[in-house]
Amino acid sequence: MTTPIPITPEIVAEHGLSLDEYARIQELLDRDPNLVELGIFSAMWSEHCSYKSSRPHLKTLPTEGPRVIQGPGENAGVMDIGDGLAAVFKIESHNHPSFIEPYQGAATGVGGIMRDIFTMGARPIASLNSLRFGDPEHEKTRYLLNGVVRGIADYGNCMGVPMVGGDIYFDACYNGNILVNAFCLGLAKADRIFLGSASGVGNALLYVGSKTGRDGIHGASMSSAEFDDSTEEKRPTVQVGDPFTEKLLLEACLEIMKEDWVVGVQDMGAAGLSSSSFEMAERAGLGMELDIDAVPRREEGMNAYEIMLSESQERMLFVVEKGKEEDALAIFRKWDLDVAVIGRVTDDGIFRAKENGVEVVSLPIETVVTGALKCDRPTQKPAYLAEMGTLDLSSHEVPADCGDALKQLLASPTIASKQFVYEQYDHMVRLNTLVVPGSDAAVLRVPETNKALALSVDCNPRYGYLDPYLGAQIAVAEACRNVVCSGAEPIGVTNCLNFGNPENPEIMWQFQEAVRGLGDLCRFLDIPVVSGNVSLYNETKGEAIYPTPTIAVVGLMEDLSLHCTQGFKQEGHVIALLGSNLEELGGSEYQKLFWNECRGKSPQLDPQTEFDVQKLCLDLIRKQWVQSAHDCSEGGLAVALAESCITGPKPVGATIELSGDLRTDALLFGESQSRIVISFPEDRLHEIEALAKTAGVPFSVLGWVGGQDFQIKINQKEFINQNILTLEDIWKNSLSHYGNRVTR
Amino acid sequence: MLAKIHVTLKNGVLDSQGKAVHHALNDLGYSEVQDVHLGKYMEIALKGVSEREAQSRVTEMCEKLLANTVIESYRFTLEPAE
Amino acid sequence: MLAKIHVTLKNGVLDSQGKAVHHALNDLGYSEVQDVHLGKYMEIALKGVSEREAQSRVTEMCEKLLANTVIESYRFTLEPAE
Amino acid sequence: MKCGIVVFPGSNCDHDCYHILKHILQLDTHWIWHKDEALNSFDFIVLPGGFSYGDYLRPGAIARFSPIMKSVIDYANQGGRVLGICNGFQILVESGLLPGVLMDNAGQRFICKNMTLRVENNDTPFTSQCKVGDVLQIPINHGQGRYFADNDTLKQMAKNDQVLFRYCDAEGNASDAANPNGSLDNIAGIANESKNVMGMMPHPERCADPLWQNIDGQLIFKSLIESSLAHT
Ligand SMILES: Nc1ncnc2c1ncn2[C@@H]1O[C@H](COP(=O)(O)OP(=O)(O)O)[C@@H](O)[C@H]1O
Ligand SMILES: [Mg+2]
Repeated sequence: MTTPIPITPEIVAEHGLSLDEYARIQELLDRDPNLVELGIFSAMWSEHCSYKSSRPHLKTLPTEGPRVIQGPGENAGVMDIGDGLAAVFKIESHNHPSFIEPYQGAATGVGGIMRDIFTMGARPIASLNSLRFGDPEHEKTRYLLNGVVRGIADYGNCMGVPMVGGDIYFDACYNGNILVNAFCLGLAKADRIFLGSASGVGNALLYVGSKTGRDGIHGASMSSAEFDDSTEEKRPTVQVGDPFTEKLLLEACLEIMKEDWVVGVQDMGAAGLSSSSFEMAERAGLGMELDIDAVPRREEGMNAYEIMLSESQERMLFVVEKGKEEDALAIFRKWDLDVAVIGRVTDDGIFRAKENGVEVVSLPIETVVTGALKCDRPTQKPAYLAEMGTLDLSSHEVPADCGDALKQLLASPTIASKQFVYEQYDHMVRLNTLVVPGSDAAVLRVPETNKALALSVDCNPRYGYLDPYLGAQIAVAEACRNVVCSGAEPIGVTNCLNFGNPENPEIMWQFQEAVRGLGDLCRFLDIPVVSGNVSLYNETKGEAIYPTPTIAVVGLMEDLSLHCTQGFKQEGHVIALLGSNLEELGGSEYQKLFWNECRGKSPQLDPQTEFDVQKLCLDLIRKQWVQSAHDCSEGGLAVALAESCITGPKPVGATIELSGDLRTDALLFGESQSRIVISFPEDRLHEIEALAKTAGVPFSVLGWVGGQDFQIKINQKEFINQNILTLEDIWKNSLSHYGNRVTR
Repeated sequence: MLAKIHVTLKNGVLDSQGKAVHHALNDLGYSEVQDVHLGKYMEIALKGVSEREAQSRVTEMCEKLLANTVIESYRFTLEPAE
Repeated sequence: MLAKIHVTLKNGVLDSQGKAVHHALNDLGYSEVQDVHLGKYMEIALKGVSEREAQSRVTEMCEKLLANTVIESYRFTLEPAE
Repeated sequence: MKCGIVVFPGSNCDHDCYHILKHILQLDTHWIWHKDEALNSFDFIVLPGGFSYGDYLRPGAIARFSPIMKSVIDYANQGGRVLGICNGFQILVESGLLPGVLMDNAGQRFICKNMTLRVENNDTPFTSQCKVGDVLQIPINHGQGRYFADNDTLKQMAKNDQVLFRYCDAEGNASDAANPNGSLDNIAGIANESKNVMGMMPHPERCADPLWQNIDGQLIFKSLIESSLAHT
């Protein structure tokens, strides 16, 4: 053994710990930690692992409900969907690694979230990805887009888990901090859920998966730090994924989980072996002893520090009953995985690790897991809001050619079809995808039942910038609306809260408001939040991203045959709108594209109206009275109508006649909430109208499906008249033209 | 001018392909195989540039496009074209 | 013993990856690039074999696994391990 | 009727093939583990899609040496029917049971989407339920599906009518525009000389469950069943 390195203030700082935090460590231990121990504290007390800034706020979220089997706190949330089955899901960020190395960062993000799902005993059946990139014209954007998409594709495709949806926004606020949020959904037997708990003194600790290498050491503290110019130097900490090994790990885990001697399991994510072992022991209220020398390793000369903190991918920690070690080893070896017994559960609440027979770690587990200084971070309403809150429409003219404006909106990469992206993802494997990407929500059959699940992920960051409370509410509302438009009832929410530096009171205010908005609307709609993830410090040189509370919603459909899609199905069908059009252009894509600004008020949201619109839409779909349903989002009514024309079985035109005294651009392109475009055979009109009246939902007929032209008249005057195939070509191909271009 | 470029993974970066090929070779009976690393090899023909220019241009190409310098390193030689 | 193996596409087989890289380089402003070919480079460490044995064993590995001889050719050198 | 599906490490369309053969077509369907060496008496076997061995080195290159492949090759050489789908096709060309190779898609990107295919030869156990010129809609899902063979091989294949499917447009024209990956002559699926081994990049198992409207993929499995019945 070399002589222990004394812990200097520099070393403490390098570990991202404040002097206060270090003093607390000394106090809790009643001695100085050694370097390995300091490394463990550093990782476990990082924002990423400890949620020290966010936890007090997250506690306010509604997390309970009759379907909830497991709420936040485990690897993923679990909900009862009947028939003895449970839906297991979560969303997680991999933002910082993806900015540094888009391909590997995004790939390992997908790998990580899938492990979260299958550690619970669930087979992953679908994924979503929510991506935010900088200005399309920014020099790195195209490279990052292509790298991220390729990384997601290569990993997810190899795993054989269909990537069935997602969303993509481009905005300059992400120039220095892209967001890669990955969602995964799995199915398990409701009574066979596995938790990350290391109970049973004497039980064996099993390491399984890939060997440990030097990758990602300090990953957890890196993803909790802002970027600056020295970020480049942090590069060797990037982890590299191996989807092939993960596929074997998935199959092996699901096989071993059929045994009743598997006690607990957790994947080694951020802070690797440290977080998985400490957290498992803490949940059981027990201790653990670990033999560092038994850990399979990829390189020679690795020390305890590196092994405890490595973030090598595709690794899991299992606790199995004493005496079953050989059976466990046999199953993992059948799948050609590296596996070893590396320790035991003990009874004293202490984590001990030995290297070459010498004890190198001896830490009280509860102290490490729950002892991080609680941060009650100050909040302050941001100054920019006073300035941004006003929008003077009179200084802006309505475009002379609204048809041309529509074309420009359809070409905007945020609105244009994402086919270029989802065509690179296997979205069909496992034969459950009833509605493939390209409609409001993806619909998956639940194998061996007559049910289906619908999935959608959403968040418009511009609304969040103008009003974080509303922004979060609208994200929930829109994700639910998407799910409803597919014919499913929203049952659960998972969220990924992406924000800037929480040490800035204005950012912390945004965070607090967003969580409040999320909680309030979920309570109102009675949908529990069962899992989630927080990503802070998304900020480069003081430039923070817009608040981005990404929301994924899971919906349930009792009869899968009653699913619905967004495209118009047949000429002659009537087109109608549920909801009302308001003069709301603040934060819209139209405002950004034509006036290059994001200001004014975010669209408003009335929870009761939202609820009524969704309920009516669901009723109409279940009665099979409507043949399509599509929510209005970015680009407003005109874009929603055009999309419904383009995405049916065959592109078809429409004749739309609007009236009223709203500003033309607000009527066509404003992004008012709680609106759904539906279509149906004419003979249903009266029934539908009557039902809407009873439900108290504003209802208006907009026009008819048919012909080759997309025509919109307002008060009898024609504003848009475009060939639908022209619009289709623009909308379908803009993103692939962008992605495939090499030079700018 | 012909640039012959080798791009390989940096030390310590997981070489999952190499690992798979290593196993496969052992399984095929090549028990003498101790280690396998996979990389890329590229040949780029250049025209109308001096060796000096080529040196700096190819370095740039490697940095920008040909190698992912976060996890890969590269080296190259220059030869007169045949 | 260290085998350094180059696997490249045979003449006449369309190298679409090379073509894509070629385009990309031209688009990035490297107009001096006339031609690009992509191949694989492998390093295999061998233990306990003589150079002569290594020669025939590595040839075998290439024929069997490392190259697809329908479209690829290979060449290698052997060096004493460091 | 008894059929088997080979499971390689990294196969991921194995369950889908199983679902179609067992639950939709009601066949006696068995898993075959790649570490097994013996092959029982099957009417036909399927090498499914996926990423065997992570597609490392070249798709199919490592799987081709799995212990079970020796038996698969013997089985095929004795006239047994082998259907390789996507990665299965890649394994078949790597093992030499089918001519040619499958290279990176010309566009250098993975593609998952519905495609239309023209049936070129229906005088095989895999296509007997189709008519020549039929246009089938079957999805593709691959990054490396660009078929290539040298001229002599192509001539030989033409002489023996070994090309079974070509990518085409909705009207059945095998045009460049309808070629998703740059395959030579739009080739999407081929058979060996004696027509007992077939490989195709598109996934018939993805359009064979009547829960979806399109069940064109059933034609291929039904052809196999039909010809196996005739055979026994
Ligand atoms: N990154 C992505 N991966 C897969 N599918 C995507 C992605 N981004 C968008 N999509 C799909 O494209 C369609 C339209 O997405 P979006 O415009 O975000 O819809 P909405 O406005 O209704 O939320 C959806 O089906 C969505 O799942
Ligand atoms: Mg929508």
